Amino acid sequence: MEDFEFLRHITLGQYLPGDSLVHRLDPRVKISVMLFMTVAITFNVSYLANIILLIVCLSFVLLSKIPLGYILSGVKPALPFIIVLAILQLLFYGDAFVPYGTESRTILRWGWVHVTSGSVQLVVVSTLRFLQLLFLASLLTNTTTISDLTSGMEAMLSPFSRVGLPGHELALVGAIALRFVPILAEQLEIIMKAQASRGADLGAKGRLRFIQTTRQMVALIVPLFIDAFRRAEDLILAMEARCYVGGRHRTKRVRFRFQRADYIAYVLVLLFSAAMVAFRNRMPF
Amino acid sequence: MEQKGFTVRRIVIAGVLSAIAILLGATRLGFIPVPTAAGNATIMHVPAIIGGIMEGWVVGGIIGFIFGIFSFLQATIPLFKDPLVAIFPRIFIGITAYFTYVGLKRFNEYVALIVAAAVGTLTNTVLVLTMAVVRGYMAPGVALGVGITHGIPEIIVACILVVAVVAAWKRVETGRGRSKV
Amino acid sequence: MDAGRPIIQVNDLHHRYLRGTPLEVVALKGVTMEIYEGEMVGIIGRSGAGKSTLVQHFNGLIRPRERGKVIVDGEDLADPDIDIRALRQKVGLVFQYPEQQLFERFVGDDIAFGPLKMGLPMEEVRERVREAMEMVGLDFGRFKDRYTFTLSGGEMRRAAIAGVLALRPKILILDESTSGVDPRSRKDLLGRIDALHRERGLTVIFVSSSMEDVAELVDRVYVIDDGRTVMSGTTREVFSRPEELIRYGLGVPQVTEIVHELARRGKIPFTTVVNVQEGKEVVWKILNSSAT
Amino acid sequence: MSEGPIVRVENVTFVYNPGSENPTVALRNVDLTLYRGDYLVIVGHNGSGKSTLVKHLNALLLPTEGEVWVKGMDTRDPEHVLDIRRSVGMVFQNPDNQIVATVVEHDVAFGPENLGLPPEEVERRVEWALGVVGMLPHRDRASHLLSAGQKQRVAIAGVLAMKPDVIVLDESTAMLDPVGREEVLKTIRRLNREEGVTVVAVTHFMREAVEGNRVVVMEEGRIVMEGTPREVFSRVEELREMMLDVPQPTELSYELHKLRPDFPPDLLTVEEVVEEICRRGGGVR
Repeated sequence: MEDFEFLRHITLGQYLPGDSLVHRLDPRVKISVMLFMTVAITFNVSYLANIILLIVCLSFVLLSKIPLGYILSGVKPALPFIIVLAILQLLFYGDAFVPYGTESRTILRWGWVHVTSGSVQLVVVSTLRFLQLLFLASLLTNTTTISDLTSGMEAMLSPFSRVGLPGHELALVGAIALRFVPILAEQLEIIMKAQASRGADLGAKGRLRFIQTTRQMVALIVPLFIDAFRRAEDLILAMEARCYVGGRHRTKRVRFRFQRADYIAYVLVLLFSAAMVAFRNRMPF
Repeated sequence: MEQKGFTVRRIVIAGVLSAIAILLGATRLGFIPVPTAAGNATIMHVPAIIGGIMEGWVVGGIIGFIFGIFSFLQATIPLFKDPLVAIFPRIFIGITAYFTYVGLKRFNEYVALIVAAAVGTLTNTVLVLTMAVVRGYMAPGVALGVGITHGIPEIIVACILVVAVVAAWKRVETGRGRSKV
Repeated sequence: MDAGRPIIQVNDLHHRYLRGTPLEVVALKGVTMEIYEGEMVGIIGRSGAGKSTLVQHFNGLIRPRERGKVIVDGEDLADPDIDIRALRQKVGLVFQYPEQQLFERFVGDDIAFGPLKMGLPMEEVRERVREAMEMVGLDFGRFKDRYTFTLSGGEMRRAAIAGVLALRPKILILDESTSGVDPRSRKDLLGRIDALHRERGLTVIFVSSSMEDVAELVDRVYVIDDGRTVMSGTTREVFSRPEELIRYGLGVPQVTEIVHELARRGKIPFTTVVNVQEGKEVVWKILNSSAT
Repeated sequence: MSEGPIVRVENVTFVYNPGSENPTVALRNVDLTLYRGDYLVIVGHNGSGKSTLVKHLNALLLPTEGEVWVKGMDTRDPEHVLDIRRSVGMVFQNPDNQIVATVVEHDVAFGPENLGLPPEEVERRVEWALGVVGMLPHRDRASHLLSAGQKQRVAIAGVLAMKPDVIVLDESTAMLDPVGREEVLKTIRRLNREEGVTVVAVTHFMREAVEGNRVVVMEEGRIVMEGTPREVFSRVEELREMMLDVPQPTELSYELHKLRPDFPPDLLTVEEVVEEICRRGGGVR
């Protein structure tokens, strides 16, 4: 089926308007919470820790008043893949993975199948971890507009400029990237349509699919990149014409101010995450 | 000739190429079906390679980093919902591509482009799979299998695309060719 | 009008983008038109009026899935079994800024893309490329081996149009394909399109927001606004209703405006001119009448 | 404040890729003087050097030979580059490629922030500039959701917020439909007449050229005609020879002049032609 509409579906900010506590938090706080929690999640492999983390992430979701079903709906297409992967890990990984501080016991061995306590833990923990991060990432993008997200990012990164790190520049790169996604998506749609009009068969079938698709890809990617470079040349001139010379002398309009809730959320999550990391090897199970 | 630090040019090129990486990731276009069980080869790392080659390792690294963040945020499978798998390895794609390109450029521009594309792609494949093994999502044997079935077609595609794009933009007359007609 | 059969028939066409999502956009809400074989028809309207969505129906890039019908050369586009590639070969569509869609290294290869996709033998492909290049004024021998991205802007645009002409379409659609070039290239392009129409009997659909270009080129006009056909008729008929055109974000050429204003001031009975030559004749009569 | 010229271009020659195999001479011995309050229109074909010339006015390009002086500053002096760029703002052709930030007001703030102005001043200027171009009601909208004409007005506001003495518009109406073009022209008129900004506009549309108080015609890197619109457009034959257009009212009046020498050959607008004919009486019943 030839349908080019999918390009219009690209929405980077899946912002859902709302007035919950989470919506109102300062974007810098939300990004920080995301970072702290991600660190905590990444370093915890025990059952208990991951159950605690999941409960915390779930409570964030409840606070945001975003329907849980909405967040989970994004996973649906990948579900069969996730299940197959989990079963493979469960049955065949055996000793491939041993969580810190535990000893892997064999639970079942039958031909190729080798189930150990380690692989069970791996499957359970990586599924929990996936859910935790999914909740966090969705929360961030569902409760924050793209512009708040980029301004928040810039506000957080800018102080690094003072010690010689390219914080401001990094934020600017991110903002430019986000700005050009819809523009380039539109351009890509036109390129695809123009080629389809000239008889290109997008989504070729048959044994030579790989070669055909690669050729097709060249025909799409080359004009897309050329267009992007051309736009970049324009933007470079426009930025220079507007006196851009890097972040050092710039000022920034004040956009955010911490409220009490922001301080509380920030400190609580920071302490919690630090504790989770500190005690990661001392969980009873 | 090499300017240091962040010029306006580097910031903007990094921005638009990151946009392409995000775009390729957000559509099914970033995937090319390969004739193996593995399913799809990806070309989402190509912008990082091209950015590295054209504007230096910093630009290449940033594009990879931003591409990594997006594949992390948008991931719907556990493997890429892990920042150590999704983000960390991507930073190096453009960096290795750049140094390969610079090292070989004085011998032959054309060859340098091809090898840089191959090295950048390999960086992605090897590091992602290594991290996947380290973080316990894959057994080493499986990772090796995926590496071969994915890696080879990905390298081929990346080489073709990188040469086509860079040649078209720099208007280098690669080789002496003529039209088929 | 012409007694021939309509080659394109559109009846009460509706279209929504992203149907059923929160981002749904209604693009067409009732377009009706008939285009006859060998005609040169203009479709005009402000940007965002739905012109591009409409013409993308003509070669099956968008299929009618809601209310309304599109029939092109006897084939109902809602029918899922029609040969879409044959249709696209028959209906050549040139987009806005077509030079941005070039991708092959060599000019000749880019123009040959369509014929090669049709599976024609190389001899035939070469012949078509040669013919198409001549139609747009690019010398075959001189340009076919040139690197595409070293051409000038005007040359690139002509090469892109040749890429569509090489399909030997029966119907040529130009979707704002003459905008954004300098006056010299614009005149050159308009002249070549006119020649294609007159000498080869090509049906041409000219989508534009430039009233001067429309006045120069086409015989009949449809005005689209907010997804609907709001005006239609010969160019002269449509230009004789300037208030409506202004309401739809358009206008009339300045010379048309001059003659309308003279009529409003009672110098002449209401009449509509479409170019400076006609305007001169009208004013000349006024000036002579004052002399005697 | 001196009442001398605000910009002086003196005998400028510019060569792209000097020293390479194929150097391209884009400007040949160009002289041009710009006075405060001018509305100067530059017309000519692609490749005639218009764009190259205007990029010299704010030091985006530096002359290969000759000099450009802006408010007494030499553009080749790196010390003055920023002062020159804040004095001479520039709006480009493609509205999509010159907007930096995702949200309208953030984009307008970009220039003033680059100048290092205090946040309150940035705020004031953003409001003022958006007000002048009539985009204040859209200040917190995402820029990619605006029409092309609106985007271009945001781009103008972005330049205006730096309070420049001169605004250069490099084919800024080329990609707009008639509605958008009129929006932008109205804005430029207002800038020139009410805000006292000196305007330089490059365009292909002769209808727009009539708006200025001076017109410059370029061909092959040289200025080939210069004068008031009336002086320039009355040279219909020469312009036709260069394949340039003449505004329709001028063309009509010129044709009538050929038939009747007492009819003026150089009328510019619809009103002028209508008035002239009415003044002469007569009529056809």
